[in-house]
Amino acid sequence: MRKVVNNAQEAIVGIKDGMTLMLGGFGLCGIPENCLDALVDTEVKGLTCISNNAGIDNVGLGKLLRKSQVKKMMSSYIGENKEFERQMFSGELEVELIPQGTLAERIRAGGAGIPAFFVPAGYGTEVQGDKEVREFNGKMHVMEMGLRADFAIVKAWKGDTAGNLIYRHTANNFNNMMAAAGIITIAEVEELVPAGELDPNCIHTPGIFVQRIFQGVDYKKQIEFVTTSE
Amino acid sequence: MRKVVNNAQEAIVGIKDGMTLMLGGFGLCGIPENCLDALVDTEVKGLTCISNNAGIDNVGLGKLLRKSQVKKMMSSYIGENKEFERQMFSGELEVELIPQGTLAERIRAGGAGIPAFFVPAGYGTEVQGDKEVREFNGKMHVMEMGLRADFAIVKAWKGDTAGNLIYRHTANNFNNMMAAAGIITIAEVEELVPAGELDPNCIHTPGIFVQRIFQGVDYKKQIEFVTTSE
Amino acid sequence: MSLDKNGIAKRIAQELQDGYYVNLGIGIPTLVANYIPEGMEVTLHSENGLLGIGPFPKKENVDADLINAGKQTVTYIDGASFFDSAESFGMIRGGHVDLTVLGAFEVSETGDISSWKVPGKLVKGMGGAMDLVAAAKNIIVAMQHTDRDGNSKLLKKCTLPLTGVKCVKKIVTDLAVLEVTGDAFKLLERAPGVTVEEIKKATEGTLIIEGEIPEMNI
Amino acid sequence: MSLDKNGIAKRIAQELQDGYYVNLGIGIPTLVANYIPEGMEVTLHSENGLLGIGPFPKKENVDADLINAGKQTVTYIDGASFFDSAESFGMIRGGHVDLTVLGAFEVSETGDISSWKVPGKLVKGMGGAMDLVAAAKNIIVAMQHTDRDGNSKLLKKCTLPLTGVKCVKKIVTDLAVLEVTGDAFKLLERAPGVTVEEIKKATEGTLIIEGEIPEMNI
Repeated sequence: MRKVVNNAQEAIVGIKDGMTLMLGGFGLCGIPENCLDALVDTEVKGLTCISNNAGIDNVGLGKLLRKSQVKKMMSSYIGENKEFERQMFSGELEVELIPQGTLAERIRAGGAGIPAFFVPAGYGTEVQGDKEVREFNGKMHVMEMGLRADFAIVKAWKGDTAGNLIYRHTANNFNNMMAAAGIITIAEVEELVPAGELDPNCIHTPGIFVQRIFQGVDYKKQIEFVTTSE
Repeated sequence: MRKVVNNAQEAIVGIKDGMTLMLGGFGLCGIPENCLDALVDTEVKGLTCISNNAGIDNVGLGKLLRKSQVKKMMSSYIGENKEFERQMFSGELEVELIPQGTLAERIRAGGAGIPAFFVPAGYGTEVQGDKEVREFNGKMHVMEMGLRADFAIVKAWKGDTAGNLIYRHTANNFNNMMAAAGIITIAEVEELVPAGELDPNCIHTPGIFVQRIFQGVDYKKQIEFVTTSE
Repeated sequence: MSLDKNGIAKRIAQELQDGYYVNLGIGIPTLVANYIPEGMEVTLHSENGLLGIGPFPKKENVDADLINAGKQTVTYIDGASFFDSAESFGMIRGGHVDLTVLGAFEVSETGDISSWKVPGKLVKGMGGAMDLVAAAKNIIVAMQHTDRDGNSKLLKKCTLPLTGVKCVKKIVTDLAVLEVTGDAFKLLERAPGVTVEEIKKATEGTLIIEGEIPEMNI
Repeated sequence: MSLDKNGIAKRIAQELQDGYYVNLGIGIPTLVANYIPEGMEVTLHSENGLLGIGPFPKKENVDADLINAGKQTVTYIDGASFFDSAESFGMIRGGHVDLTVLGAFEVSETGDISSWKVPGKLVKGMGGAMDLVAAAKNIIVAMQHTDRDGNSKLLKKCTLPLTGVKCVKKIVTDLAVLEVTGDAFKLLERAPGVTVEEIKKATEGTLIIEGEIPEMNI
């Protein structure tokens, strides 16, 4: 089996209208820039996107939103994204806001074959909704469900031809869990090496979770808030 | 705060009769040899030990069993341990057999603050017992509970003074999850280095989970089945 | 005289203990990092996947792969580690983070907190706030005692959508330090020069005042 | 002539596909690794935390930190990775492992399997077997068709404590290849020289025989 594809265009083949996608990244950190650009160049629409944020105006997922390719977002934080807010308030975009830790755990559970679990987050708030609640150890918890996606699209620092991935610094964030939760997982990496070159003790995402991999190009890695000292 | 202690004797201070311990390792691979020896040298008894296996006769946890310091074992596999079998059949030792993946996930859940979750393993078997069962996605699941321990005792390859741990090869196994599930976690490592020397992208167990750490001595690393080719 | 933001941060820093792992929210809480007592080892947790946040980088060291939960560029200290978001929230949910400091719009006398949504106005999402307040071992709220119009933010009952229920343990405002007892705010300290009367006036929820209330020592 | 252990392993190896991730249990299943077709990329999963098992090591390369789920010393191949037990079983439970091959004491015509316990005799624990059978996408059982006393191991109903229910999809024995349809064993292939009559006699559970049953091609 050849996991290696040539570029983002090849990697996203099979993504169809109405599908559910997971997209890695926190803010603009660790987002799959190449695949996002490639998706914007298609006419795919009606997507449900699971991503902690939605990029910013015209950057990252923001581009997909602007082109109205997204039907529903499942996120913890919209951030500085005016188009997102506009579509949400107008009702064009369906939005499910999920506490960040619950979102992370739901994705982790999905990938690990756990259909449901209990967390304290959201109890007594509008997040609870009509979810089942139950007391454990004297504390109320909400039952949350595992999440999977038709495609998970992640961004890593280094990858090998067996699909193993290593993330850099805080660019890991949601990528690692999402890689395991995609029915098909696409990984774009800054550096693709032959199997055997990465330290097997230092792999974040084992290759079993990755179906397609390619070395990305032209990473912009925009920063939302450049803060410096001295 | 100083996490670094001098040796196993200092590390196990506070372990008392009747406490629950988690002990890392799979078979004899990645077991905390120094702390096990130190525990055998104490008169602590009535312990509940959560460990995938129970060592073999007079090696690893087998020593604690032989000295009748263990009241209850929670394991997935007894392995080649005659004394364990004897105590179990005679009723001296209470044994809860737990499917390996469920055991691993219960420990992971305990450390991550998840009180309960659903898995398919054990449904329709004696493991199901009187646990709650429920159908998800057309498949029956059993509700399992998170596990914590008064002390978790793990063995790592490298560690630093901040408590960060790196495991080697298959000596990771249950150690990583157990480190997070101990109220107090003791780590013994083959090599202890100053904070800053380990690659922060390559840490398996972040230091937040480790309360006490020391560089172990005289590792025997026994092998149950030496199998070779050629 | 009421405290400014740095004063509030300075007072909260007195709650720190050697060896603590601390999560600081956006705004005033972030400033607490500037007042960690010399020689005290406090490790800062960033819920996007970093334990051991360092100071902001020098201009030439800015790294897009190294940000905090507020999406600001940061650095990391010796002994730091990086991990994914599930592990990061496992640290919070599992009670491994010793202290969480965060801002709020409102706190109720039962310890409920509203901090994420103003219906029709501000609906940016809760981020990690609900996870933090529901699961952190110890939560201190850092905020102004009243809003811009002078309305109390320490209420009998929150008016805005909740972030969590019965979770706030302590509040440090520009006027006072208060403990949340479960059904009331117990006044512990006054800001320098601020009177008990002023605090009474600025507090809508039940206020417990026992004996002489000392001034903060900052 | 009935197959020996290697014959069973060889026949199971025909079920492999390029790119498969496979978990091989202890005993006959382990032998399947010896018959992976040349040029086919099959990655072996060891539930104690290794993806990419290599052959047994040379004597001088034996490493106590590098064992398989049977606690035998092994090696690892290029592209291997190590991980903890929770992640390892996440791979199984999440359906990422394409095929699981394991032994059994008994299999029922509804796909139930008994493989871990003989009350009063063998109570060593289930290890990872319950997780594997409950969650694996595709399970093949490798075993003898009958026990030492000639009693069928393909039953209407298992007599020993169960490892899992309704999970076995295919069985390869020394006599035959059978599919578990949900309420019967469907005979697919005969071992070379073994007659349908012999298989009938050795099978206690409902056996479906449709048309000409071909001989295995091994």
